Amino acid sequence: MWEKLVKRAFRRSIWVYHCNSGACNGCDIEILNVLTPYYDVERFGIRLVSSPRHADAMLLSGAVTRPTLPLVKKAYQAIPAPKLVFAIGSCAIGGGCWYDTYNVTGGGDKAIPVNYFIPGCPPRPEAIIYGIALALGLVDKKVAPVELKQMEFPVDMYRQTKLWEQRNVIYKLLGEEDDRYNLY
Amino acid sequence: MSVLAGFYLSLLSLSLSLITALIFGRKPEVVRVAGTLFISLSCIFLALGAISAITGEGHPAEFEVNLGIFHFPILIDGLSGLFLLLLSILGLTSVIYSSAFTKKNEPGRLQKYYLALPVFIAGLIGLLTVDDLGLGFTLSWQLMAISSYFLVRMGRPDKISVRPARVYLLFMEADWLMIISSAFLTKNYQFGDSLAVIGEKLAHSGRIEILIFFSLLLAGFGLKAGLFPLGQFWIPGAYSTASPPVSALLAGILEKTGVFGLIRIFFFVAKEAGANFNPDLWGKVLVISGTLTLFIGTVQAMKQSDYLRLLGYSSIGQVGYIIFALGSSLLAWNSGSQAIRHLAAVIFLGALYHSLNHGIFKSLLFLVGGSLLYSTGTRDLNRLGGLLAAMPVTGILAALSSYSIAGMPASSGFVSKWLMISGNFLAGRNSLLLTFSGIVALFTAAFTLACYVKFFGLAFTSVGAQWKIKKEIKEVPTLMLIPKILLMLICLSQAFMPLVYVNLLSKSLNHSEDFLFSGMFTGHNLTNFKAEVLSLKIFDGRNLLAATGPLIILLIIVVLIFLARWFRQSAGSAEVTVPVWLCGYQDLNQDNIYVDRNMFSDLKKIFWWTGGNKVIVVDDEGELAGCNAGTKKDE
Amino acid sequence: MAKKEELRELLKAELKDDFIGEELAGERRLFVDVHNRALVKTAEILMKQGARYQVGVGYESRKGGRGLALVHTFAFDNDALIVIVRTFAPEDNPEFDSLTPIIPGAGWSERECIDLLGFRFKNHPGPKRLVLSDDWPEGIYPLRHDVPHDLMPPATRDVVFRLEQPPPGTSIVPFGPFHSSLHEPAHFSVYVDGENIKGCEYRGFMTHRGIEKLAQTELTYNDVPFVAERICGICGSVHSVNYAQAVEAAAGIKISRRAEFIRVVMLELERLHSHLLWLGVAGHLIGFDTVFMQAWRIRERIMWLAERLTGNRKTYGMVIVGGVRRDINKEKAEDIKQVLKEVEREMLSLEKAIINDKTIHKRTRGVGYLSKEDALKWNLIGPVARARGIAIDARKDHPYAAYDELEFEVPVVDYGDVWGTLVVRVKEVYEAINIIRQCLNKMPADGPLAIDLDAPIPSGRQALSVVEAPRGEAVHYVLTGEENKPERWRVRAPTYANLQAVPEMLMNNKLADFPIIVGSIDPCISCTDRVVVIEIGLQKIKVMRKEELETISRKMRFEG
Amino acid sequence: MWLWNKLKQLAISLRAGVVTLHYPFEPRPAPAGFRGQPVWDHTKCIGCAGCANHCPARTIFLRDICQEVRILLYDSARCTYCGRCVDLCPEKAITMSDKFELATDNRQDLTQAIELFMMTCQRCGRCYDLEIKNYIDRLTLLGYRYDSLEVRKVIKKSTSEFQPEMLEKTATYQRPERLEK
Amino acid sequence: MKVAAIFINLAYFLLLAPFLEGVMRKLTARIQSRQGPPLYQPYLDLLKLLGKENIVSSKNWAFRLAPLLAFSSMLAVVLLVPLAGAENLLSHSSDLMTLIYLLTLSGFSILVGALASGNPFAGVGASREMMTIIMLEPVLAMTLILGAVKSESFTISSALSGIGRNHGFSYFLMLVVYLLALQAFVSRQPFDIPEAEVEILEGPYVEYSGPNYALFRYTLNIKRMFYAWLFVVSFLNFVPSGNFWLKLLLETAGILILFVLISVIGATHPRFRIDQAIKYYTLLVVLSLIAIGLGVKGW
Repeated sequence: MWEKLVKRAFRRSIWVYHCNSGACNGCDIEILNVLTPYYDVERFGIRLVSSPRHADAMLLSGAVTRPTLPLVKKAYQAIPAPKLVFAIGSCAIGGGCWYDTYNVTGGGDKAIPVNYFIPGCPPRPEAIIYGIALALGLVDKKVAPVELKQMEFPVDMYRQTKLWEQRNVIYKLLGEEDDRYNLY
Repeated sequence: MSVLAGFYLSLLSLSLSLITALIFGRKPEVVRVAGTLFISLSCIFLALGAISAITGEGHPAEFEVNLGIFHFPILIDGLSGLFLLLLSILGLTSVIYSSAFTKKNEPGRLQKYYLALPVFIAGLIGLLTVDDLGLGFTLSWQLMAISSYFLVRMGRPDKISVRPARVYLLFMEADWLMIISSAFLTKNYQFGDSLAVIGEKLAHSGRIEILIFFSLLLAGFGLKAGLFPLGQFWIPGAYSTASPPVSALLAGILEKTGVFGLIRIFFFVAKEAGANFNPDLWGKVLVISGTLTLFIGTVQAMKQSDYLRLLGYSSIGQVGYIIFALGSSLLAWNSGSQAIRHLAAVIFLGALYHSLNHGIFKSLLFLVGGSLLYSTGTRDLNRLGGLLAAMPVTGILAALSSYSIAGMPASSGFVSKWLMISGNFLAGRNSLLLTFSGIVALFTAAFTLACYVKFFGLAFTSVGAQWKIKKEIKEVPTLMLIPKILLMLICLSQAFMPLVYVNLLSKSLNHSEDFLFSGMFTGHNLTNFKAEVLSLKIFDGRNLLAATGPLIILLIIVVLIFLARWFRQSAGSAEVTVPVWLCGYQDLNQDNIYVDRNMFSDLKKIFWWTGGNKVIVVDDEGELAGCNAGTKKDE
Repeated sequence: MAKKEELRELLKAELKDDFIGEELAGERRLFVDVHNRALVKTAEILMKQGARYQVGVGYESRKGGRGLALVHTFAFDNDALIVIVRTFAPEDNPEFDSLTPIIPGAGWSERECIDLLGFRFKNHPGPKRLVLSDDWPEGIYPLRHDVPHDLMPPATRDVVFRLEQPPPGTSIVPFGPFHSSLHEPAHFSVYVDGENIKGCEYRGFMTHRGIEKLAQTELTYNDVPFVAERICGICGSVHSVNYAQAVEAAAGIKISRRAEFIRVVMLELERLHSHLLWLGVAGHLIGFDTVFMQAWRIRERIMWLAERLTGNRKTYGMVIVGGVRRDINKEKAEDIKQVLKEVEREMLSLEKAIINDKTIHKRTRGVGYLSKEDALKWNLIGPVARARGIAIDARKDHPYAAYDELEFEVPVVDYGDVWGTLVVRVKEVYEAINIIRQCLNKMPADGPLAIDLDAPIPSGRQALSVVEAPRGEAVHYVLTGEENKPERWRVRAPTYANLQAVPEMLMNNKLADFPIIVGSIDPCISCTDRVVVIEIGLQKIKVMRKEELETISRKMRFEG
Repeated sequence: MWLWNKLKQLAISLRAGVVTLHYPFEPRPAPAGFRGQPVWDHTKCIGCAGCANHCPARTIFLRDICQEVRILLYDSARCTYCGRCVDLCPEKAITMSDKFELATDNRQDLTQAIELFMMTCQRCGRCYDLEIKNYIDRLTLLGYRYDSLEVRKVIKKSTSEFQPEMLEKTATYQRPERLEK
Repeated sequence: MKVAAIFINLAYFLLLAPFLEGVMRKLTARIQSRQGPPLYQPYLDLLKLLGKENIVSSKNWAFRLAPLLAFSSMLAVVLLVPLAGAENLLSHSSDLMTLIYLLTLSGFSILVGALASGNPFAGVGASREMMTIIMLEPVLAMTLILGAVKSESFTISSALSGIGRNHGFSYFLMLVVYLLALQAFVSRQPFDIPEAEVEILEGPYVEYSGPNYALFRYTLNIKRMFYAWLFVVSFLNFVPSGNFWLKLLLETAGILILFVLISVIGATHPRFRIDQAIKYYTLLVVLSLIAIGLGVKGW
């Protein structure tokens, strides 16, 4: 009956569930910080809930360590659809500075599909709000891939395929075919 | 069928059943089938007889039984007809249930069981019909006591059941002594005098004698009914020891014979006693003891982990309601104004109604408990859970009966509590005692709810039994379901057709002679209940509509439920199944589910003084489970 | 100093031939090499002298052919002395005597060595796996040199951890890892009887990120402070300062006084925001969100200040080996003073509003009580110990950086409960403000921010540094290595010591008090877990774990 | 007493008033000296790989595509924004911008790539060699490993492909050994 | 009019209840120096919840039925009450007992749902909720019974108007008791113990998601509004019956004022523990017993 209304309400009332998968506390504190008076994300209808069942979005912080990987998956499963995942901080996005150590699986997207990335170590509360506002459609994205060249060089001769656009040029050129190791 | 024919035919069938059990002791199948058939037959005869007693073809059946030199008076009036009807229904359901439940018994036990059961029922019939405090009473009491002693004794393995059974017998015999001896204090008492005669003689006795007479009888029948603190001694032990169909009879009708006795004494004999009977005093005594009983019994029930014990304690509490209402009605009767006298009648009706209701749903609950025991083999609520999936029918029956006993709106318990409590408040609006005891009664309704939320929620809805109990859990056989469904139907009819039952009750009271409130229940007076002071809408309107008071509430709720259901589905949300969320690390297992002993722990601590704190569940395998629930020194 | 000499003579006399050598690094450290067989005896002697056990470090010595080494450190708080006892074992037989029977607190360090380095311990009561996940294959020891830091054996699906059965009459309420009262992943399996807590089992190491291995293999000396800062997002500066101090001590570098003062300013700013943070979180944990909001509103000024000073709100990135990266000049000093003034004013009014609030007392007084004796037994440190009447503070006991020049008090109360820790923390806020003001006044006007490391740091040197974090004493142990990077770096966070006492504090409290009791130690699980898991046993009920590679209870699920 | 405390608590709130910033609707620039996203000045970069060598997060990679072209790849997603690269750049080609509004729905957006034109060495015909023969040599170029395929062979993401042989020496993966042989 | 009143009742409570939550959240935010969500936020929340997936963690009907029963029994309660003094058609088929028991039924279904979810946190929450019901229901019942005693009638409307009939001791004592209990009736701090989200993750509702949770939230909103309304009509019933709409407006204003009070108290208190709360409730029960006693004596 009011599917359309409901869909529109979703972005105006996002309840978030905070999931720390092995973070250093920095991002967790900043996540709490956005609830505090100066930032107050409740004005966007955002609440921090304590049961994933009530959540619409998961705020993932931390590098997803080996023990927490299945648990993060479980927590994601516990959230009813439609759901968003925000990876907050460098660790949650790509594993941070320990992305490849023996106990870190390297980033939230190894475990669950991530919708929004909010980089920073830790991100400023403003950055988190910006990310949330981005998800709510209040602001526009401000970043784009940067490609700089020192001089115009006939790179085409090295572009045997469209590999460059796929950003895997280095590995592809070296004969690395295995998609498993795709960075992105 | 006339009253007498029903009475004798049922006794005949019972003795037939007894004889078959004696003769065919080696053939368990025969014993069971014949026992079931004959006892059922007897119950049907009894029911027919009882109905005619209630409708009162002519006059109450009053006659003397002559057994050689012994002879004793029998009186089957409307009131006893009512209780006989209850007995016949419960007997029928219980015996059908037993026929399946006893399949696991070994032959020797089975024979004993079917030897004791007809005797027990005969004893109960006797208690409800015999009209003296002498020989006839003794005979039926002893039949009842000894046979039920054996029934209790056989409910569980010997080492567990001997003690509660002996305690039971001890108290029954003591009780008998009290009741028998009471009459001897009356002036000019002759052995074998009928109650009416005793009453008349009381009118000429001294005050002290009357005081002792009524006290002894109150204690006697109170002990039988489970009055605090007397009931606590034997009821929980006996009810949880006897096999559940027997417990259903014990709680459903044996207890009610105590209530029956109290009614006989305080509303019939008392009338004969006339001015010598002080309704104010005895009303207060009944109210206070009833309030204590209902409160303490229910609070104790809340603490139990053994669901049969829980049901046992809860019976004490429910009988407390009845006794409280009887007292309240006496007080209201005594208070003077005509309007309030009407209220007294309403409260009395409520008490009777609650006796019927309680008989039905408590038996049902015991049968449900028996089904649980039958399927799972444990009586520990801590180890049960999630049975709704395995035993759907029993689950629904348990839900409905729990709902009824908790007195939720649109249930039979609600109707009777409504009558009792609102009558009490209206009648007692100038009396502190009545108001406060009414509040306690309301307060206790929440405790009752707590008990049964616990019982139903933890046994049926929660999770657990699958790993807790090794064996496969299945729904019980059909023969065990039919009697439960039958009881449920009666229970539902009590909820939704209160006027039918109110008419039945008033009819039965109209056909009881020498009733204190006689004349209040004639058709003319019934309509008088619409007096302005009453807002009990059960009696509002005419004919069918009047009976639909609870139906309207039900209708409102059902309509609103559909509204809510539409609301839930209105945005087309899908339903998915995901395992329980336990913060990620653990999955649900036998250690981290929330079990019974954890429920209401702080409340248990607050109410430690009500007793019944030692919660130990002894399963038949001799397994000892459970813990101490919140004694003060717990920490 | 007399103590140091005394101890050295005592050890020499008692150990005789087993006393291999000594190293007198600085005034406040005594390195003693003892023979493997004399380890227990040495420990006994030191404990008799009144030592407090700090940490055990194992390492694989790459150079010198000494094979595997085990280091135990003992602190003498009254004499500002730390004795470091080193023992060695050959590579093919890494067996040591266990200290756990005489010092229970050593058990975890030793088991950490078992896991990460493949040591064996004689007489260890429970030499079981501790750090690594259950599915980690046997025989791969991450901290050994031949294992790359990025080795990740596959996860086996069927292996799960077997938690203890609850004691009879209780059932488990699982707290964590994702629970709103724990902002970090750690699992508490709390045994409850009704609402009463009858014990708990802790299952941690979910935040273990292998930082030490990373620092030893991939990063150079001066990259490590930035990683060290990320051991913990709240007390990051503590770890980077601590690390830098350890390396500087090992290398024999003396940094400029000005840099030391700047470090102190940053440390105290961190303490300030950490305590305010805790106050807010404590309010949140007892359901008093207004306290949370107001405390964090006050704290926010400090965060902004930190951002202006360092370029980041939390991970200051101020510290490098040899000094600091950014200056605090006059302008910034004025800025700091201004902010401190405001914070002090706001803090005073907040304190007045809550310190006498009966409703807060109701939830905190007598909750999580631990007597002074128990606190000593459990070796508590930081505000948790100071709330129980134990005056212990690394800033006073083992002065570092510029603390020797600063005057401050160490608030000590003896409530022994959650309320005590609250009071201590509130008082420390003012002390921290006081210290920063002193720093700004006493700071030398000039001096290099960082000194250049012109020569490589010599390898094989060892040093230990302690820093008083907001939560207590943090210990860093560094063994310098070649290729411009440490060979072994060991961190012991304060929560490590305090967390052991949590089951004791929880005993017989209400379930509703669980968050605030766990919160009262201000657990920094990410610090603690950087390499270690803590196992907590109940005091009365023995809690052991069975790591059995089989499908077990956690997998069982009721599908009805 | 109780009321007095409550009033004091209310007074704190009231004195502070509503302090919420209107951030996404009003800009809120970072203070001077903020360590935001590092930005490479491609005109200054000489491709020395100093930043890559010392990045604590190892998120800057350099790779030769051919003799003349070297590519610098920077992944802002994993960056810790410590500013270590800025400290170390000999040409001051890197600056920490004050950009912090980096949130995105696509990780691609966070990358920077610079094609560096390298002069050919007169002697060897190549510029500084970034191709390294094996793992041990690479260890000497510290922190410089993300682009090495051999090493990445052993970065396992808890996959099931792990075999104990991986720990053994293979043709593609040589076990690290003592440096001094 | 009598039929229309049913729908007015329904609409009044259904539409206004979420708004009051919005007021509460806004005020709480103000006390916490925050801007807070817009006043219409709870409507959005409910709408959003309706569109979410409905997660069912245990496959029994009790789990599914519980939110429906809670919601419908709460609605039944508000259907029966005489809003702005106007009795509707259904008021006649009920009395105080029905009202009290229907309120209990709403709590009861929350409990059943909680237990059916099988979650230990829900179990803890259910246990606490039941204890709260047991201790608090008598206070509510006694408030109503005081009215019944004074007005000598058991119908809802006369009992409600009866409380303020003569402003004796019993009236004032009961007013104080009700105000003291109000915070617990509406389960806000310091008495949001059953839902304590920090410890037991919203307690009984931990397993409910999407529309089911929306129903529970709605129930809670209506319940809060009902208790506030009850206070306004029973204790602040100064306005003589007159214009229906005027009276409705006044009642609404009263409810709003009460919600301001609730928000302020809620924002300046920590959550109590259940054992502390029970002691407090016991005091309330005793006080209200005294009030009833005074009422019976005609004071």
